[in-house]
Amino acid sequence: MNVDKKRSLSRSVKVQSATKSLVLIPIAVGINLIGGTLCSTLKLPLFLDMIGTIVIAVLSGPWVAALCGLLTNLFLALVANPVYLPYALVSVLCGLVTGYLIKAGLFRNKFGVVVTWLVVTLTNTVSASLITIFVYGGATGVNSTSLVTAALLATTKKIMFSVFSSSMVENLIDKAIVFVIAYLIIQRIPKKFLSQYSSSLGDD
Amino acid sequence: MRIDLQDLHFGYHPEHEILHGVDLTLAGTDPIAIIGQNGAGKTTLVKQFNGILTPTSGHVLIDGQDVTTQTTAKWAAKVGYVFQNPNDQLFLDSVRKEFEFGPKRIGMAPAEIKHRIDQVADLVELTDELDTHPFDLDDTQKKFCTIGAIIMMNPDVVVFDEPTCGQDVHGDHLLNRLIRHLTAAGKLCVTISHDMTFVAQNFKRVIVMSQGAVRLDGTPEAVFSQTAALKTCFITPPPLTQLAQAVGFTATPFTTDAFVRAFEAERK
Amino acid sequence: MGSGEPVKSPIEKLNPLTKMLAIFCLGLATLIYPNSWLGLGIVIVLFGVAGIAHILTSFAKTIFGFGIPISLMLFFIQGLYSPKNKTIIADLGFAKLGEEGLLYAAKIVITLLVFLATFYIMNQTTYAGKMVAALTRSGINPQVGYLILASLNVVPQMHRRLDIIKEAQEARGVETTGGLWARLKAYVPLMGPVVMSSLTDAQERGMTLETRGFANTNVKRTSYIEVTTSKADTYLRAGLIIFLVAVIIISIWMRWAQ
Amino acid sequence: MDELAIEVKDLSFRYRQTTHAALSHVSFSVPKGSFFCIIGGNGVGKSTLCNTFVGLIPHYFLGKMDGEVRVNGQSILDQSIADLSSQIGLVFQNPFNQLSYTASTVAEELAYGLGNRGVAREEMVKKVAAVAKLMRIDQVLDQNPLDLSGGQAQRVAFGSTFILEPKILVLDECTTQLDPMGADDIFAIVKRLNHEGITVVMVDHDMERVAEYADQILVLAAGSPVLQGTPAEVFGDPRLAEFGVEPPAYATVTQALAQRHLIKAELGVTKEQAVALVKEGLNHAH
Repeated sequence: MNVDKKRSLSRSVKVQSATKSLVLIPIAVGINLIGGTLCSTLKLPLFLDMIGTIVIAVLSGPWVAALCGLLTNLFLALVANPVYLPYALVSVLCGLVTGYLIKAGLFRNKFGVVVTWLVVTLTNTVSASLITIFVYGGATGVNSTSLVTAALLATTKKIMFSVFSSSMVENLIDKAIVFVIAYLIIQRIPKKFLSQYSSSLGDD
Repeated sequence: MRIDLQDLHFGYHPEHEILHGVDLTLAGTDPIAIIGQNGAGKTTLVKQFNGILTPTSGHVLIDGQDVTTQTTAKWAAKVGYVFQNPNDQLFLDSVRKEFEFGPKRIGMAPAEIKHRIDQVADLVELTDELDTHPFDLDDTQKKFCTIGAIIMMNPDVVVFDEPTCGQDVHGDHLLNRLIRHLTAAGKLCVTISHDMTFVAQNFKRVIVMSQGAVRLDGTPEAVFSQTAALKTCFITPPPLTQLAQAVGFTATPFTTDAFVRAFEAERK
Repeated sequence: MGSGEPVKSPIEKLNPLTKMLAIFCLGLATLIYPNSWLGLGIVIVLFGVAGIAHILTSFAKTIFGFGIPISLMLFFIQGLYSPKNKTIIADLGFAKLGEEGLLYAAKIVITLLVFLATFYIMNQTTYAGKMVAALTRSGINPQVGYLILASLNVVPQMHRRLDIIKEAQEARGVETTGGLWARLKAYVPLMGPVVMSSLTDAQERGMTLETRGFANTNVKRTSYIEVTTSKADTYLRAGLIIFLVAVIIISIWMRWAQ
Repeated sequence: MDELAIEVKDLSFRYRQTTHAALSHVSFSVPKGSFFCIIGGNGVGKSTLCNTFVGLIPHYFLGKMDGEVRVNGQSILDQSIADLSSQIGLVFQNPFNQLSYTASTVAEELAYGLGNRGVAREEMVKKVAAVAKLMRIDQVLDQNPLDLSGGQAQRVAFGSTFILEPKILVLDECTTQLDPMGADDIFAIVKRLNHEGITVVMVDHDMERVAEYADQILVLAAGSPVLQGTPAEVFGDPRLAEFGVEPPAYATVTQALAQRHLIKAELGVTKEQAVALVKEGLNHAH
């Protein structure tokens, strides 16, 4: 009887903590979007819209981070512009890559953060460029990157190269700042909170 | 230190005004309490004191200087503001870092910061928690961490937005001690509170707000004796005052001792 | 998505799933059809639909606001630099304008416009809660429904929170205006409390969900929002599917005929 | 003997990765239909205790729990939080954290818990109307709950808990963020529900209110019960100050007057009692 009770308890904890993790996802989506809004409030020429994904990757792992990326783009598509929808794939990939690198322990030191930054930048650049080229024919017209692309194109006359390099430059800077900020914030998440999650930063 | 509000009007939208012409002078060191129902405009009013909000018409002068002449961040050195919810202000991973943060922003000398940390930590009883994460503190301590972080900047005026909210007895005592200390050091404390006992016992001047205007302004005795006016502002006096009023005392006592004295006077 | 405003137009009355089907069928039809004319026709019809839904002005603004810059951009990129270009229509000196590239760009633009237009109409005429209620009824996991709605609702709330935090940090000497470096330095003090307090609030919100039976597993969820499938929905759905099938057949025939 | 709404036997709890116990060896019981208050300083485990009643501990928060908690005779270990929600409801401090964030109108918010139970829509509509009337929020049913004032949002939180028809209400500092008048309004409703047979367990810092409403008071200090009794017993206890609790002003003043033999040697913990004692004292010299 007692053993039975214990088993049912441990099972219920598992089910319930699913809710505990689930409620974090909209928050992470919100952090992604607020991060971007704050940039425009502070008039910073950046996006910084991946902080939530990184935070939740630390707390709940790669697949939840991927889901967070997907929802972020879904939200952008709903309230801002449907153009963002195909780029959900980029967010999902970045969530997965970040999540697995963190899971591999790369976020524990600064060197690891640098590696994560470079890998995510590359993932983002390649996947976003492919979407820009194959879905949109080279530019979406919704941000300044399109102008950079056009300028590059006028000089180099190569579509693929122009889209790639404009995306790469933008990403390298943006993701560097995103990872520094996310790292700083994650360092400051209280233990009291973390202890309620089976995260990669804390163990029993 | 002196803050003058001259015919201050404010609204987030022009068609919906929140403050309807407030004239007020805050000066000296006698601690001031601002009371009123939720939505009366208390927080909106005190947010004018350091330019977080700026009047749609009228003026706010701090020591004669118009508040709009510099940023809130600059005023922080003169007017400290403790927000109601500690979670809005705290984000560093230790109490010590929170204490250092503000002073560094306003360019306080490192030696002075060091010196003040010990002093302020003692004042808010967080000496043993300086290396603790603020989010691991209990609610009372967390509130005092926010208060400490503001006092660290050594402002001449400290505005507290509902410091008594959710506070236990110990917290109330600590707050009482803190206000006395600041007053003795020549600082002006301005506090919004719903706790009438706390207000009556700790403040020399009470300002009652209702519907975006100042309705009553005076000593606690003068304010809490005006039962009819208080009722229209949806304020109930402290329990002992209510008791005295219910049994028909002429005096307006706030403390047990005062009540006993009033009782003896009434019996004669 | 629209907030809880009273039902005004026949478009708003439609079942959200019908509108989702419309996005899918019309978008796919445009994509499959060999040239841009069908898409153009659909966009023109959608202007009419937007009129019925009383959103014509904002609809037109969105369509032109998006359509014009992307057209210019793509005509420039594809028209001048597409490797497909064989038939040269004009020589601008620095580059040559090719017909194939232009047609390709037009196809992309028109396909995007059909998706954008249908999506926009659905978005403006569908209450998010109703869409999730409809999806839940048709069997999606209630957790997915929660994620969609909570993400939509949490963001405005976090915006408000951010405004308060901005004030709170200014009161501790954080400058939010000034040089680029000063503004960048303000980022962490503003973002830090948003993240931290949102996470701890979320944990409390989880408590609320639990005590309201969110984790109930063996029950079919119901909703306060009424979702009906009217006759109009049924006819429209059938019509959309027939249209898509017809377009597929015609497209295959047209390519085969070439 | 009375039937028990809540029974706590030798309960201890320690949150995951913390060094000290949040609760240690707590035992007490709450009779059905009573108004039970739990008081003590901040951080003594009052909220933790409230969370066990509704099953959030151990089903939601991770940690190590020993001992037993029974709600209406059944152990919380044998029931899910959702099961428990039909017997016991929790309202806590921050009203906005008690919104589901899935609703765009107050009506939907109130109905949320019913939807999770699969209640038919017609019945939902009826219940929402009834609860809205009870909480006096029928004017705001079509508003977005996130746009409400704190006071109204807390009424919505109450309503969404109460619509699940629990027989026990747990109120964990549920009016801290409201002004005194707003809090009075809510407590008037709570008192009425208590009269109608609902058991109320309340945590609050306002001792005047506790004295006025409580049948029984439990004082917690550092995670353990240190005192239990009627308001007169608890607030008359000289050790109270040690436990970080101050008696209501009425109790202190009647005690002081009695010590000086100005009034009858009786403790008046509520305003009503104090008024009677003082009036009597004024008329008769002691």
